[in-house]
Amino acid sequence: MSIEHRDDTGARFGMWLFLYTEVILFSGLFIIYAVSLTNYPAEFSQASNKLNVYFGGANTIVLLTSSLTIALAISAIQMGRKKQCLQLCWVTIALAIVFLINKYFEWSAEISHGIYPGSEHLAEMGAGITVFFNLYYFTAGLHGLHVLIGATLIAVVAVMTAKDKVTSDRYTLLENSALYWHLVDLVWIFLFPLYYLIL
Amino acid sequence: MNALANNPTAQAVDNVLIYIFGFSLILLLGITVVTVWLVIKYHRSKHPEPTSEVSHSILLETIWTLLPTLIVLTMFWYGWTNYTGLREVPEGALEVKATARMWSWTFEYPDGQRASKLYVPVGKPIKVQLISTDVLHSFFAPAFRIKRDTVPGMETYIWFEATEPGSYDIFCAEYCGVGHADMTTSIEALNEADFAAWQQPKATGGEARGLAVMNELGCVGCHSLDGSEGIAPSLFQLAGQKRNLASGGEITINAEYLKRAIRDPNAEVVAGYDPMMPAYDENTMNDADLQAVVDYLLGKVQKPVAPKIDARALLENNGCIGCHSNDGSESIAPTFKGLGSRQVTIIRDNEEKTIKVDAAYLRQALLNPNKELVKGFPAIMPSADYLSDEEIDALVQYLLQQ
Amino acid sequence: MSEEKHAPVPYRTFINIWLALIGLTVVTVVVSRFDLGALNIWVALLVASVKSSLVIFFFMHLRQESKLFKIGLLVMLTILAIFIGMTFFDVLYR
Amino acid sequence: MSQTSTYTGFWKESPRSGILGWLLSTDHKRIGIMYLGCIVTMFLVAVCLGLAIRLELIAPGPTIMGPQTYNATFTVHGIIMIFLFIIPSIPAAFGNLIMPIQIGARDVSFPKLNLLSWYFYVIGAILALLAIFSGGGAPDTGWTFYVPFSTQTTTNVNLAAFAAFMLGFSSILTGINFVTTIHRLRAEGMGWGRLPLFVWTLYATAWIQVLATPMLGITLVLVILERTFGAGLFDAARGGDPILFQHLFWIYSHPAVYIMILPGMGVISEVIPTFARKPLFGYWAMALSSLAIAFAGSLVWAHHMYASGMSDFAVLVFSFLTFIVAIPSAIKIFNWISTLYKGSIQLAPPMLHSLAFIFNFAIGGLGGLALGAAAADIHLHDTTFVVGHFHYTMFGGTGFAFFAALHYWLPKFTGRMYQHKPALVAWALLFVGFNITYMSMQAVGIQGMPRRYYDYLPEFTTLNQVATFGSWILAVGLVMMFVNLFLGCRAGDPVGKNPWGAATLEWDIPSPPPMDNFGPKDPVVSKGPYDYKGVVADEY
Repeated sequence: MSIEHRDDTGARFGMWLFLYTEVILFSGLFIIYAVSLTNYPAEFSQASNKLNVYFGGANTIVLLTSSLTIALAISAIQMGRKKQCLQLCWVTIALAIVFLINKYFEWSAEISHGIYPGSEHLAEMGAGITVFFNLYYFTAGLHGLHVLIGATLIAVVAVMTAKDKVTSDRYTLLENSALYWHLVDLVWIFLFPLYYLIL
Repeated sequence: MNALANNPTAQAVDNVLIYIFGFSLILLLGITVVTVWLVIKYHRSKHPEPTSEVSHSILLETIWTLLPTLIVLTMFWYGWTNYTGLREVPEGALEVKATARMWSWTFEYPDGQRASKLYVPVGKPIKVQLISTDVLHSFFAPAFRIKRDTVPGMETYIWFEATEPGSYDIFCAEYCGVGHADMTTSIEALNEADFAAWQQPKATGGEARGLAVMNELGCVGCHSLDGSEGIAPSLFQLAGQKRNLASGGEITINAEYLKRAIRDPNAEVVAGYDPMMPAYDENTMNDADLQAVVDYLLGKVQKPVAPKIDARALLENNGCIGCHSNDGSESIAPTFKGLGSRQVTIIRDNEEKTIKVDAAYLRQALLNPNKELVKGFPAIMPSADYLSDEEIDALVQYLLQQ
Repeated sequence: MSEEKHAPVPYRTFINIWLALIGLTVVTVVVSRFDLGALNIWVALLVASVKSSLVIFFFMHLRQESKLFKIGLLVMLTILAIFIGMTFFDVLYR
Repeated sequence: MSQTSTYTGFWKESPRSGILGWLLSTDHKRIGIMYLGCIVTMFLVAVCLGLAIRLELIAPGPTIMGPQTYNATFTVHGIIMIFLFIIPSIPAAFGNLIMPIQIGARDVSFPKLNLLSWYFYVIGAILALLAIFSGGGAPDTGWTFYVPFSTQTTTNVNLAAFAAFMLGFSSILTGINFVTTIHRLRAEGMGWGRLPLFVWTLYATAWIQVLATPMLGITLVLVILERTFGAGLFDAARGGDPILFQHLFWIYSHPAVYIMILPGMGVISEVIPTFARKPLFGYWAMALSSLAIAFAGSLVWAHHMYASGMSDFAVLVFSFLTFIVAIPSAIKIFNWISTLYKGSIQLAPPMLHSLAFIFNFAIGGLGGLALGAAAADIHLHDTTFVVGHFHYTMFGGTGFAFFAALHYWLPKFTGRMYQHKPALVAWALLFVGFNITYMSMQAVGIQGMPRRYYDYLPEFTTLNQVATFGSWILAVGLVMMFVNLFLGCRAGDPVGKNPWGAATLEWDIPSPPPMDNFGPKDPVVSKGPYDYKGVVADEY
């Protein structure tokens, strides 16, 4: 028996544990959000109106779809359809890139309006609005970082699939990257209404 | 920790402390005695093989779960109810606003009077509203067992009542940087009459105003007035001095520099010091006060007054030298030699206390000499209250330079 | 130590879930256009919770995992609720 | 000078030889030994800083350093002791060394992740040390990083906070590894009812590491962002809330004290039955109270904040919950003591350290009651009483448990026994020195001396001097203990499999253990961890 023996369930469980830590990491920002919303309800809805629902909505659809494609990719590899699995992985990555480009344009527009952490324009709008936008930038920024990491992970696994290191018999790596990707989606599912839809 | 009998806040806390420490002591003794006894009795030398294989006992374990639960719940309840007493301010309390900044306290009274010590009348509840201008501090008066953080952007409060006159320490209990340990002042509990007298508006000349402002705002907590260097440059004889700046270059100290150094202190920091002084804006120190401080520091006010009075002659003419020597020898009274840089142990409210000799202490020692005597000397000095204010000031200045 | 192999989930199931998620997104946007006062935020959170449950149970295969995974998730959510909820013992009563 | 054999177990058997055989090893024992080396080093560094603090406080006014240096010293002392010593001490070092063997596994679930976690630890340690000497000078915020001071000071807070972030990451990876390992890799017959208590406490600890540590991560990242971008999330002037920082900080840092103490309790639960030759009293109560402590520990964070300006209602709730947490700890103490009853007690060095643990931890715990009661805490909060109290639990508790673990398990891992007489003397010095130091600190705190004070009023002088004096005894004890252990590891008498006559799995295999722990055949467990029937101690 080799010292590193195989335990797929254990590996998945470890990944779930890691996802818990990610959730708690984001929850720190959500606690600040909840507290600030309690303190500045009016300012939050005012600030939320300045965000573009179309950008946010489009990104929600993009992420949900990418979640679908990566879930399908697992089914594909389980059924031994390597080519289909690879295609689905690449689509997922493409969607991740679309998400980031979208985000880039959204942020550029906001920054050109003088809305960014530490800006004077923001400071003039008052405490509640400043907090909203600071939180928005940090939460969405941290989320964007996770999109980047997730897409990279999937790309690495896709390459390994292409090289037959991930197969219909041994696909835990793909499962775990997919789990990570779903977490990215989960965070956005909460982020979207909390920042774009508060009225 | 002065023992304050029948003080409402101190009593509330002490009762809980005694209750909990009492139980704790009994429990600790019990645990220790039983352990030591078991270790001796069942030591392997006497008891080579274990004689019991009992691995658990539901009854015992239930007992020692429930019993501590009950005990600690009484502790919780007692602690909580007495805590509410610390939070509910009695009717008719005198409200004082305390402003904490790095690293001094200012107390502001309803009539607008400000002081760096918290003067309060005995027998009247005091509500202190706590404000911070920079970071977290904490108002801690051990004698009254009260403590509350001052939080920027938030108003907190504590209340207490001094049941007997005296001077009680105030510490800053929340770490706030390099001057944290120096951020001490005191509650001065005065009799009603004394407090009323203290509340009378005092006539203040230009010099006194500058000095008073600096005392109120706690400048002297970091900047000495006598040339000794601390965490900040001394303010002793500044006029015309040259200083190297941390950013390079050299400046000559003049009114303009001093004003900049107060309004925006960290722009031009003297070499060798950290940029950590808080800025004093128009709200904390108005332009008139700023001018008074600068005038005082540059000696503009002091000079025309000082030469008029010959302090040394005053000392000789009033018989001071009879008991206080000039040369360091001590008989029935402390010597004047080295007075300005001396630490003395005095008896304050029947307690020994070591203080540094400063203007405030000397002034009191002249006007009310037997109130806070230096330890080891008899209470025989007559008051010098027949001297004019100017003469007292001159004496104090002179003595500080000895 | 048991190895649990998942049976592949049919594509059909995933696509249905995806449709439901898109539908719920539309719902949450539409609802947010009505002013329900403080209720808005709770409706938004409710919809988001339903969406995330769908993702967790189907996309993330939690449905097929053993009890251990489900208990683990429950523990995490409990702790999360404690962290967020108990902060409000201070914030709401300050 | 081993005459009997040249057997060296995992020290020499390795696919790679030399230093790379260590630095690239994924073997849990080698990683454990590397952790142990780093942790002991960091501990000694922080001890020196602690001695410097005590020396500065030997008299009022400046003695050996300026106020800024003093502030940096206690900050760095705290950061090193907490993040680099106590948190990883027992879980990362002894957890890695012992836990897999105790459950009959050959390694942890994710050996590579385990090595990665050690590297994160090392990077964190290097960054923390770098923070002292670079940038605007050593951080001076205290280990708590309280805002707004931490966002305003010009010292090197960013680097120190980032170091703590890395160390948190390291701790999380260890936690994930341990939870998975304990669930998935138990040997045949190793049911939950046969897990040694040490494993139970590590399991509870690992869950806290996983679920609480990220909160520290995000909080420290926010401090860094606040300093770099002026985010203002904790700045009242920009709509933030400084007290919220304290909530987030203590949401992690209170559970973290259970990360620190629980594994220590686990060690004590191993040592006491072994040296009383009697099953641990109330196995299930002990196991479940570990989980209860872990859970309840996440309910009480705001008891650090009674005087912070937090709402009175929160004081009520958190004070109540705090007293509830006291109960599982009390149960543990009673169960340890009952284990002694009618046992056959041998006062070997590990046992003495364990008994000292019970005494010190009892004082720490009882002091905690005074701090948990709202009214009493108002006076004691932020005084040196608190400093004394947490040293009673963290040093008197976890520290002594760590010493017990060293004396208990080092012979297993080096195959050699240290001298017992010097170990006893060192123990006595440590115990006496410890109590003198921290009891005086508690006393002066009750008198009202605030903590983190560079200078103090003359009335506090005597007790401070006594505390400083105690710290010297403590230092002598530490030197003696470490020298004795070091010499023992190098050249002590060889020991057999089971020098103490203990019944857990690690004592069934050779000392030091071979690379694959159990040889070719997987172990099958057929008895409980404290079943001493037929277990004989080897002569040494």
